[in-house]
Amino acid sequence: MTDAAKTGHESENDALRVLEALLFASPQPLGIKELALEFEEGVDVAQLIEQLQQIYQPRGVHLVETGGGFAFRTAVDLAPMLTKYKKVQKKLSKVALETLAIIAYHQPVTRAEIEDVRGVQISKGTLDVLLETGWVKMRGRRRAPGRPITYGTTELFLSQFGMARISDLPGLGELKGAGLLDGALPPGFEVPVPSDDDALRADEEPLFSEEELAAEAELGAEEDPLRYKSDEDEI
Amino acid sequence: MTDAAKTGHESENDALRVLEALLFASPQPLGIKELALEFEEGVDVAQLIEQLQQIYQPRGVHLVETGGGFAFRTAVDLAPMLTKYKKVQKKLSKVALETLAIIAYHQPVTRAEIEDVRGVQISKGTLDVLLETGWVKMRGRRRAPGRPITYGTTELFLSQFGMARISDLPGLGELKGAGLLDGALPPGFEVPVPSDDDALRADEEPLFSEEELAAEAELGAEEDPLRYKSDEDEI
Amino acid sequence: MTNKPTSTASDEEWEADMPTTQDEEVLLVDLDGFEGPLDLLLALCRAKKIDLAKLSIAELATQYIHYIENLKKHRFEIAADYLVMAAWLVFLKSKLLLPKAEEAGDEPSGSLLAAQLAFRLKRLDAMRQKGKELMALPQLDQEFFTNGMPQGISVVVQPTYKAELYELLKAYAGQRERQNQQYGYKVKKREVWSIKKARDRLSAMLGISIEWAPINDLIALFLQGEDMQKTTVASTFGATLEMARDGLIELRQSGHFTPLYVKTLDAGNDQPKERGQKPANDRMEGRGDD
Repeated sequence: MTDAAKTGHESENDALRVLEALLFASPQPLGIKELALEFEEGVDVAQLIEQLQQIYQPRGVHLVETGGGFAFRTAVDLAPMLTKYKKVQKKLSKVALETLAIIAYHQPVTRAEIEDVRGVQISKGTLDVLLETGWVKMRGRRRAPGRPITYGTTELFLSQFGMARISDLPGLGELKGAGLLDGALPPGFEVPVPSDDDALRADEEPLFSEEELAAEAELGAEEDPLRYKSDEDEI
Repeated sequence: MTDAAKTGHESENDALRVLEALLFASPQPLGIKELALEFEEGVDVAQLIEQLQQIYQPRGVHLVETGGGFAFRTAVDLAPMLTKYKKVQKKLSKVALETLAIIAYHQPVTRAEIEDVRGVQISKGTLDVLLETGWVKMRGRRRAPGRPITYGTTELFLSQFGMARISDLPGLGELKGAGLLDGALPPGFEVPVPSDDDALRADEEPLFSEEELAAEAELGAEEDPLRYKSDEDEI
Repeated sequence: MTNKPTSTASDEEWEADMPTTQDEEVLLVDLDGFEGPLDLLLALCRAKKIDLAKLSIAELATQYIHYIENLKKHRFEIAADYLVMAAWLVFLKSKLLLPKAEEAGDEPSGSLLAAQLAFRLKRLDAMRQKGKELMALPQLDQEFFTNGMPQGISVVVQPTYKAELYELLKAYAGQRERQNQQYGYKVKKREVWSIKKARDRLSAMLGISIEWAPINDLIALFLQGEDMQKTTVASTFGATLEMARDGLIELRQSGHFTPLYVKTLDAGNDQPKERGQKPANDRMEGRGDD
């Protein structure tokens, strides 16, 4: 440790306490950027998080990276002792599960592409069920004839399955190596990697075009949630 | 420490981890009796809780007894750090704007006097909003029956509207020149020359008499809405 | 079954494994549950323990065709896409048997088609596997838990207000004008000079004795504004008539529309106010006498 670090010991401990309290109090995972807003400039939040993770590592509660940020979670090995907190979970059908996996590993992916993987059509209900779980969202549209909607996973998906990011999907590297994530054939050319990055890809466009948004705005501002928000600001 | 305690060290740590996770995940505070159900007989839950409290004592999260049980809570001293201030830009309503203008030109002015100029009553909410903007303040009280509060503008008002001093507010001629006032005004129509001098005028007295201040100090400052408002200004 | 693909070993396995009636029934019962031909192909692989990693499409095609033919034998209704797949597999098998040279130039080779099918089977199988693996992961609110009582980070909304000086001035001018119009209406009523008022004013002036002075000069002071002028002149004229009748003044006019001259008759020592009031009373009485 440098001298500077030593003299900064107390304030560092204060910062750790604040970080701990913030993460503890927040109902959602907090990202580093979000957290950094709470500290003075120059405070290395990432480093503080690492410290906190180490402090909690042997404890019954862990600080994990999940779903777009960091959050405290009970240690997985204690699951048998915590069964009374289990929430009833709606079981996904075989089809829904398969579709979820396809979306997770192939995102951004259109319905036609999902159907290509499955070799059959999927019913609208299947996607609805997945959208309802909050694990899947409509991302945008593919720049292709018909402008089909592209689907991807959400931050809720990550936090549900305890993943920090989509690259934590089990066996992802293996699938990639086997060329199984490539939609085009023959295998072994370019291997795309699934991405739930909110930024649309080159072959994607926003869900609604500007004209569509304008048309909606004309339909009545009250019915448009986005428009409503900006109105609110002016009150 | 006894030998038994030493050999039981590992299991004690396990018990602590379980206790920690149970308390963390619980949707309500857990009492000792309730907690004891989760452990084998003979486990001294009260003692475990005490240990856990000590572990957390220097941290940003504390284990506190609350609502008939124990629960983790953020450290009280960190409360200010856990409050986020979100700035929302709002536009003043027409009524508020008009009232503000009257206060600016006619200050120090009482509510009844504002209503007299406007020809309509104003709601308390309007004055509250203006006080919230920080552009208007309570100056004192009029030496008149009922001792009504007099309102005036603040320095923030000047900087908001880009004036060096309140006398920069345009007078009758300038308002006419800008086309804001009709030329056909009755004789005797005047626009007052405003003054926001902090010194109370001859017909004003302080907001609180000395007896009132003394009485309030006894009651406790937190319950006083006027006092609260001035606190807000300081945030 | 005469066209034997390359992997004879597995084929023998298949022959040896040739579905007993029992196996057949299991698959038959399951047909409704299959999600299309790919699903059926995968199920066949699994049932026949065919390794997807070393998949021989020719071998699988044989089994699929055999299976579908078996179904047809039992006169089951078979969905069209299963039949399409069967037909395609027959085509694929024949392509695979053709020597490379004989393949038409533009068409994809049999081996490429086979690789495509193998890829799709492997991919579907992998996705199924991953779906299961996903669900096997520890999950939130199942195996790990979040803070049961998150205190939340309280958000204090701090409104910042916006207003422009111009808006402020416009608001001020606007309401002053509005309010003034209201007053203006009331004031107009008051702006009428009553005859009594005119008479009071006149009496006050006549406190000093006047020798034939033009009335217009006397009231010039009060002639402000056009509106006032009319009412003042009218009421003053009325008042002079009254006062003349009461014998307080004398009036003289040389012709139509020429100035009206006034002369005091009784320049007494009474205070103007009293004079003003007293004659008024007299007037009332006088009227009563009329």
